[in-house]
Amino acid sequence: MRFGIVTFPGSNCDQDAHHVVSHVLGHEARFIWHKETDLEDVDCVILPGGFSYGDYLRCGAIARFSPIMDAVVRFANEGGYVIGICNGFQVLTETGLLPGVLLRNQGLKFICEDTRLVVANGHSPWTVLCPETLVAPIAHAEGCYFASPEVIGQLEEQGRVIFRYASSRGEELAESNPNGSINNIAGIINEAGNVLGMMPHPERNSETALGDASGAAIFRSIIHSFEARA
Amino acid sequence: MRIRVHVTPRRGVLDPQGQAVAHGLSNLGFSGLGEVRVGKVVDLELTSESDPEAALATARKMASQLLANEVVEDFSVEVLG
Amino acid sequence: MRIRVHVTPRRGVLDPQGQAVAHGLSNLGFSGLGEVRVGKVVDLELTSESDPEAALATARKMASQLLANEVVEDFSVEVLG
Amino acid sequence: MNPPAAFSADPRQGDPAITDQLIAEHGLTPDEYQKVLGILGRPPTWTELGVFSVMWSEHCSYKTSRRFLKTLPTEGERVLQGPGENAGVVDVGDGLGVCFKMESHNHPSFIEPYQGAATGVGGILRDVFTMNARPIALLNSLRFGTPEHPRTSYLVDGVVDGIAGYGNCMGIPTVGGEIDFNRCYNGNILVNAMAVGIVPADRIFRGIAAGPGNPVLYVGSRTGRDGIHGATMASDSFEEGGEGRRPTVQVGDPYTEKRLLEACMELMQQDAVIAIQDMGAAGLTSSSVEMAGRGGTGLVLHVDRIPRREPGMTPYECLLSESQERMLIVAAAGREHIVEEVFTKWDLEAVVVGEVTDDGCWRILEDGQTVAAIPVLALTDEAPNYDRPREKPADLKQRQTTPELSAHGDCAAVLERLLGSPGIADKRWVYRQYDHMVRLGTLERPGDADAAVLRLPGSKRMLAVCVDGNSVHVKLDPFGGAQGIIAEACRNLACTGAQAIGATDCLNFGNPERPDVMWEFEQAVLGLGEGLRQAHVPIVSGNVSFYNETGEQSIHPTPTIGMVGLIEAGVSPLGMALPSAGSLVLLGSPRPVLGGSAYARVIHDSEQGMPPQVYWSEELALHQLLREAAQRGLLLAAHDLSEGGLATSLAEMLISSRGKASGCQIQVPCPPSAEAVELSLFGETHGCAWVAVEDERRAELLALCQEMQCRATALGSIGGEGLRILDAQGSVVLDRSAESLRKAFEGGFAESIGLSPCPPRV
Ligand SMILES: Nc1ncnc2c1ncn2[C@@H]1O[C@H](COP(=O)(O)OP(=O)(O)O)[C@@H](O)[C@H]1O
Ligand SMILES: [Mg+2]
Repeated sequence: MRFGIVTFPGSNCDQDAHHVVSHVLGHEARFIWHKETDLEDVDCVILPGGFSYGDYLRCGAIARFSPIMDAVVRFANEGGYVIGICNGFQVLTETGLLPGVLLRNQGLKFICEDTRLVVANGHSPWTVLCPETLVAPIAHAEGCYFASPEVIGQLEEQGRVIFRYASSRGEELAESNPNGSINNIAGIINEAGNVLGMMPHPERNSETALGDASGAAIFRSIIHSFEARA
Repeated sequence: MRIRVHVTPRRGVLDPQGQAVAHGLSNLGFSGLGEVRVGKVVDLELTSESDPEAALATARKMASQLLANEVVEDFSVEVLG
Repeated sequence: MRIRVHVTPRRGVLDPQGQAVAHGLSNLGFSGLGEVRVGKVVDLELTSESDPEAALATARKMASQLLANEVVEDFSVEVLG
Repeated sequence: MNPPAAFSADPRQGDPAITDQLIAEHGLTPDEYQKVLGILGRPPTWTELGVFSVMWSEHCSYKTSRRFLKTLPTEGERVLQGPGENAGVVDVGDGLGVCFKMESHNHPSFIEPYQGAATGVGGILRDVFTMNARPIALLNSLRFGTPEHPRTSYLVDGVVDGIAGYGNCMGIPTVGGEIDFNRCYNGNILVNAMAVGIVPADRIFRGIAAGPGNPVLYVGSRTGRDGIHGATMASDSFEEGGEGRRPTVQVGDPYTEKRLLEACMELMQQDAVIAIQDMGAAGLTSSSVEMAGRGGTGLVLHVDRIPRREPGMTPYECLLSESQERMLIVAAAGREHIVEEVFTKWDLEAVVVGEVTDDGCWRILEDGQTVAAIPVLALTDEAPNYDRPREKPADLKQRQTTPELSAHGDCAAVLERLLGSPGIADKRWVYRQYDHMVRLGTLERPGDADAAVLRLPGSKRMLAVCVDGNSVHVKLDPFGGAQGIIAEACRNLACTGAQAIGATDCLNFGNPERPDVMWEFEQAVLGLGEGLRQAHVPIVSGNVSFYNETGEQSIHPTPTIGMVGLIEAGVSPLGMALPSAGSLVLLGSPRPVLGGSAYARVIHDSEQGMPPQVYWSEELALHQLLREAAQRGLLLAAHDLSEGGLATSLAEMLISSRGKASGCQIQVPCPPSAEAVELSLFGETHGCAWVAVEDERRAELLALCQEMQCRATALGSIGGEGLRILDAQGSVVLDRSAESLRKAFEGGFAESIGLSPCPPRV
């Protein structure tokens, strides 16, 4: 499987994502400069974490207008796999590929810490190989997921909430919600299921050397789904 | 022509920053404080527009395309002179 | 009484946010754009003040003590009605 | 050098007249001004006066400290680049060097904590990546006034936010640091930031302007009026109306710096750069002067070509501006287009603004007219060099008098107060705001070990890094206390399994014109040198910050040290968390004292007496043992004894096990008097560490200790409920649940400073 990792000016988890899909998981990967306009040679696009355009104005708001984003929208609409991690999730909501917005964390501070996720829908292409709960390192100041009640209702009904912040036993408690997201939402997919946005960084816990490797299950799932589809 | 764009959180949308400011002000001893909302103000110099109406129209376009996210924010525009 | 406080980067102080917004707008195809400056707007409800002058004085105090950092920011206050 | 008369310059229209008052405002003494006249053979222009003022400021010229810094050991087999460049470099094998430096941003951070701290981080990062080192970690050392001082919570909040704001956006993990509080910092906080990078050993870039005719390029952000006279301000004390100096604050733009970093790294892959240096203090002036100075060349700059943010800026302002995120590059003639291409890709400006010359003159032209022409050497090597008077402080005897401290009587209560005091308490409130995981290299995270441990990209070895300082110990005994900092830094590295290989320093002191401050400075530098020589660790970079005082109040002498260590491939780095079972062994010979201890300060409000001394052969034997045992996989956890003593260290190990260990019990061989018990539990000592070992391997460990001549005493075991400590007779002197200790430790920081607490860990 070939991954393409988009580098916006200010992206800073692009190298990390590349390292995991290529060196840890052994797949092909290339960086895609934000001024490129062509995605023909990739099977999955990763919009990495970081501070595209400094996160000035609103996170992801300026990156959305990078030349590559038209291609990403087309790619997604044609069913291509797209994952937005952290800043990448923010870019996806700004672009409209995913609904809602990511607001300032309720506590207003940037938070870098391991959280826990419960997999709320294990049938998506991104979660088929995931265990019930995952360790989930977060690192963001704007990760509070918000959408109108109608949108939230739709997401819940259609099983599009994929990950929720939870306790280590998988309980979705208010205390285990680090940023104030509605319904403890940490990650959602689009209707077709090929686009995932999530605030936690699965690339940060994909190797046992770093303490935990449960995040790799998300990448393994999409590789599995891709190979099954082919 | 200078245009000012206000971008403010919509009613009903969480505004933790506003809450924090309210909290901070009451810690400082200010009382009788109702709601506090924090938004953004963007001052733009539009060098090629001289007609106020046209300038406002351009600013509105800028606001709806980039400056505000209308899922959670409202905006308004005015001429600064 | 509702008061609006504007907090804007001081003249001469670097405004990286304004620069990024200007860059973003020109990427979007807007031309003829001069300087862009981004600041904050804080809307306050002062429930105990009914005299506009007193309310503005209170707001000014709030601004200089908490809302603005006068080392790098200027502020102005106005009555919103 | 050419005769001075060869260099003439014309005043600009509108320049102020050079009066005695103007000279004084520029911080030049009458003697220094006479020296300027002698060098130029004519009065300086206003522009030149400004240039002399910043280049001869304490901050840029090291005119007071130079003779003492020379006494520090700077050589070693591994040293690839010692002091004198933008940052130092030490060989770590596999064709790689580790490049690092620490720097202060104290005054700006007191005026505007967010921007001051942020631009401090930005500046130290540029020092590292300008050498072609990819930054992999940031650390910091912070000092604030008392927790209850009305400005402390605002300053802590702003400084931490600023460090986070810059480092997080750059995508460089902030992996460690230290913070302490003392009333001596009420009016003058300290913000020291350290950056660590990795550079190919054969591609270290330096700031040596060579090759007359080579073009000089300005790259990065535009120049504004920010921070004019920052360097002289850093060399000035805070007077009571110091707030009037406010407009000098610079604003950082980490997004631009991130692009500058990537552009520089990309450019240095190619053969286009002869020399490169960041514009730090005194901006364009010091970067161009220093590059020419190192190259033994001259330089001409066309100031009208400098990209500016504001109209109407004078050459004086352009040359002295401290706008951030800018660099100066000497390119190989004919290859400047490569520089331009790379910077354009990253949406940054690159403009040819001058060239290298061979006449030893630093010449500034504005629209073809010479507005400054100064011999380069006059600004570098020939800057003033002072031997300031030094005198033992009159109250030193009194400082060192052993305090009469009566026993508190309740050891558990003492322990909880120590654990909850903000200098010792859990710093999670701080480091959870720092992205400490980005780059996937952090093997030991903040709070988990005595030093942060990082993967070394391109190698199987690992890097351990820490920063240390103890200004109370130094205040009480500058020579011994400074040695203690070196011992502690090396020991913190050894506790993770690392061998110290290089150090950087940041020397924060009061007014050097005071003989007692100068005496403390000299003693402390000599102490650092002694410690570094004993430990065989070279200093490869550093920074001096004088004039840290408000009114009459000088800060404690506060040297801080950043140290880098190497862990061999295959070794599992050690953390401090207790495992679920095993034995507890105390390594080393404790010699606890209460002078300057956290116990004396927190419980008795006393800052008096002799602090612990370092016994180097024992100290080094301990470090060697820790490394050897780590290599053999003998140890499950290690944590040194430092602030708060033996009981505090053990409690920290228990708390950081987060429930894995339910408790632990030790018996301390001390007589049953309350005084003796509190001394041995909370007294501070060098040369000791707690380690945890599997019961079955305890004998093996003890045998190794004997062989390596490191004293070891098996004092207890892991298990049971909470922390229990018995005295020599077997009576319980302390018994507290792990939960209760944890609460004190985890809540203490935010609570004592009045910050909103962070929610419990999940
Ligand atoms: N300013 C800071 N920035 C980042 N990490 C910090 C900071 N202060 C403390 N820490 C981290 O918290 C932990 C405990 O620090 P400290 O109490 O100084 O430890 P010790 O006394 O063992 O040196 C260390 O891992 C340290 O790196
Ligand atoms: Mg320690």
